[in-house]
Amino acid sequence: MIIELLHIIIPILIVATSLVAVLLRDLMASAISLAAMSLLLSLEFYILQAPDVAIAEAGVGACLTTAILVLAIKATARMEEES
Amino acid sequence: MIANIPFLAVMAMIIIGLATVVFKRNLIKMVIGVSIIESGVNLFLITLGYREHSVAPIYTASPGGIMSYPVPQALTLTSIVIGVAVLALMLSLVIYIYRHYKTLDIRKLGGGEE
Amino acid sequence: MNILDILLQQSPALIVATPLLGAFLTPLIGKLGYNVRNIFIIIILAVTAFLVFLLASDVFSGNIHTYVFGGTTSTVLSNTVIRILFEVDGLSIFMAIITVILSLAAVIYSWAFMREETGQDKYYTLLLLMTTGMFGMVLTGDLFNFFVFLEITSIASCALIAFWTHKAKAVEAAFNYMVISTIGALFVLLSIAFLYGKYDALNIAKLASRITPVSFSFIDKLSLILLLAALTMKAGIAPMHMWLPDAYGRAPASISIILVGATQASLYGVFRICFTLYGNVIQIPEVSLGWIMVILGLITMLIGVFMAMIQIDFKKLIAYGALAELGYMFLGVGTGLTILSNPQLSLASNSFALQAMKGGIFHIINDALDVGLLFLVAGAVYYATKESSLNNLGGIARNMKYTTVFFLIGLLAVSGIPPMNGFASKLLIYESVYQLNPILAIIAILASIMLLAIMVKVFYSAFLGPKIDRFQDIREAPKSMLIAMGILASLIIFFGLFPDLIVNTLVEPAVKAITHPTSYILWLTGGV
Amino acid sequence: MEGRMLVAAGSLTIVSIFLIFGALLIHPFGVPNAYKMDQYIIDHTQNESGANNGVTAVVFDYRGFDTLGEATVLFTAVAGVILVFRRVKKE
Amino acid sequence: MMSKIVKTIAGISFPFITIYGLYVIAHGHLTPGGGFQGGAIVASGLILLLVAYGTDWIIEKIKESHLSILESLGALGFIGVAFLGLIFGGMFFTNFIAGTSMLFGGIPTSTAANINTGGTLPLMNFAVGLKVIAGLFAIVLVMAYAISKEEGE
Repeated sequence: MIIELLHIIIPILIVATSLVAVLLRDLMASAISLAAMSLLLSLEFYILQAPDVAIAEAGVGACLTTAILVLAIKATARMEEES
Repeated sequence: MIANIPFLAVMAMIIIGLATVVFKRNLIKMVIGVSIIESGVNLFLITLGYREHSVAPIYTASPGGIMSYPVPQALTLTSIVIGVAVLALMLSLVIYIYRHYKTLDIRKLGGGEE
Repeated sequence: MNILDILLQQSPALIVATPLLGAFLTPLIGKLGYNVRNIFIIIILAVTAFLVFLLASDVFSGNIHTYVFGGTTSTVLSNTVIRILFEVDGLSIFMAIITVILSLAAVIYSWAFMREETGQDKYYTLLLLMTTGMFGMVLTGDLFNFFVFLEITSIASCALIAFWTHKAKAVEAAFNYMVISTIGALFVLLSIAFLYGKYDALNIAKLASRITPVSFSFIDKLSLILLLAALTMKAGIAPMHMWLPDAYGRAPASISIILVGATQASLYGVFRICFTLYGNVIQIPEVSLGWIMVILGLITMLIGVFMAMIQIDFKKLIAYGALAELGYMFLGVGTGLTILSNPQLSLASNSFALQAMKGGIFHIINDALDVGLLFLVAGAVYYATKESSLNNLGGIARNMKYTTVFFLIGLLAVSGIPPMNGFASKLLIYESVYQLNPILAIIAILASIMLLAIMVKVFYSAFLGPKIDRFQDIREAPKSMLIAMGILASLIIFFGLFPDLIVNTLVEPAVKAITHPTSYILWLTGGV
Repeated sequence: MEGRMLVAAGSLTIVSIFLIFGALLIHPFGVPNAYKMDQYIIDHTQNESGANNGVTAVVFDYRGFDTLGEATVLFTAVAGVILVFRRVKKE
Repeated sequence: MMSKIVKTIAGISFPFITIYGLYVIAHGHLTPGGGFQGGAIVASGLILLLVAYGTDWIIEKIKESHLSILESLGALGFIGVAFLGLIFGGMFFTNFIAGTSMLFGGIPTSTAANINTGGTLPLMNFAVGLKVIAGLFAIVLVMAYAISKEEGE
């Protein structure tokens, strides 16, 4: 029962964090939000019985992707221009 | 049982990512959108291989019982690494575009010297 | 069993593995010096070419060559396919031959063209990787494997388009191409996931045998739309063609020519999916996309021709010409598909369907040669004059005699004037399209004539005309570039003089491969 | 510009509707169709590849060629990034 | 450049991260993990060092060209094992060690962990692990170095 509840809650959280990552104006904040999404995704992979993929997603998605994104934001502009 | 909510979440992620790529004008936001689509597709593959009340397909100290399917997991591993490769190259191009035009706004590109 | 038999048996794996090994070795060999590395790369590609022609000799005798990776046990069961396998038929080997010709020409051309540049080790590594990706795409029999090689090709080509990073436009074109191709590849992956979820297979032949009119449902339709949208996007067909002229025009000339091959590999994907993966259900109305292909082809052709008229950049003009040529291929194959998928027409006009297919497929190799030659000429002109705008060029024919002759050959070939190869394939397309609808054929002929006019204008303004002082003492392009152009030009003339020979040996098996999907699907009973 | 945005929004809506229908019409969550390929691998992994981890067996044995491709993608990306960030001689 | 606390903690935790990553690589055929996952973990540890100690300190220790060569070697090892499969097993990527008396040749039958199993899988895991460590770290290092140079100018 608890697992089924998790199968409902975590996907909704993932969608919510990805939406936050898209909507925030501050790019650094959206990079962090993307990292949070990756972490939740890795949790979801774990409860979907895919520990291999969970490790890979945690290592690659939450750490490396964020590092590269932060580097790129440091080298460019931090705030998104007003439209 | 729980009415395909994970599948719908996957599609929501893909749609959010696509909308970002189409409507957002910031280059790094576009890259983030691509990354979200990528995550959505990965989640879709894993969700396809999940069986109710299964255990991971690893025999070491496994309690027995049905196992979730290994092929989608292997495909997802491949896809994750491809995703980070694409992201790295895209962001290096973004950095170069910024050096040339001093802006990340896609509407302001296209001017400048040949 | 002699060595040739073993090589033939292993050739599908070796064709992909040899350039890959070369790519992995290039950073190490590069330490030994400029000439050593370039000779090494040419040797690698020559070995690959030998293997391709070895495999071709087997496939053209009527076999479908399959290769199972890691297959000692459980390679093929009666109801499922476990391992990855390569399945090489006429169309695959046809595309592989194009790839090998283009990459050899590009590498020979680069010898002099890239001499002054930095980062050459990485350049050659990526060039070999791109070739590997194209070989993998055309030879593989596994859908996910196709996706992986698609990604290799697109990542390598993006990095190479941005080779001249000091040019803002080049980086921008590379980024646009990257976004388009990544989203396209993700759509391909999504539809692979849908097909896997429904049919429990990743092998193209196995999937094709399970997609039947009985099982056809919304999921199949969705996958088909996603796959075709993604691959036509990557091939640069009409609604999503915007990236193509930029990418072709901004890349170094030796990369533009391989990009032509990469686009055609995507086009191969479109054909493989329409004719083989959905081969059993080709007559269901949702699948018979022939008319859509015809219309998209026409639009692509017209956009290419009209946009080429207003270009002032030499390479961008040729890029739009290449777009127009893509339209011809789509037109030819689309006509064939329209006729084949219509049960009423099928028997009566089957010969026209075959003729249209032949024209479309033959045009693939002709386009690769013609447009490739023109890109190389444009690169040579840029190399000699450091000038790419047509407004500033003029009177260079006196100093660059060979280049001028090569441009003339390419000009005649691309606009379909006899006795060049473009004429042979375009004639086949015109004749068969005329049977479908005369207006279409007239539009196609007019587009060709306009292309001729544009190219002749370029010839006059850039090559002939009064001598400009700036170009008083420019020199002819270096030998290696002339050799590369010479190879393509002689192939163009050869194909133009003996079109029947080429159609019978090269094109006929490819057409047979896509019009008889059952032989591809039923490899199980045909023996492995 | 407005017209282009309208076209983009329209096509995005169509794609969204298609994708959502796809998610609803595929098999129910957690109850996949009979998967012969995966069942075969689960049954035979230990004997054929000698590995206790089914995913690693698929990654390196059954679909090893994909993994070679994946390693190549990473190699390509590294080469690409180094190529992009190299020193360029300006003319 | 970070404060002394960050440097110290990064210095202490780096060996643990590396050992965990190497463990994940070595036990790829037994427990969750493998070359990619372990490689990503070790690369993360290296990035931690890069963040804590600054790019200039790292670039003195490791050059990007060295990483490039290491990556090539990893890739060559991987494709080399595949070629050995062709020579000894008849087909590209054949698992020619599984079921023989060579190292890693054992066949597991129970759910107990036995490191001496897996055939070519552990070898490929090592090769891919080397490749992924070098490759992922090279990407970040090159980007960080290029950016710091740009700021310095």
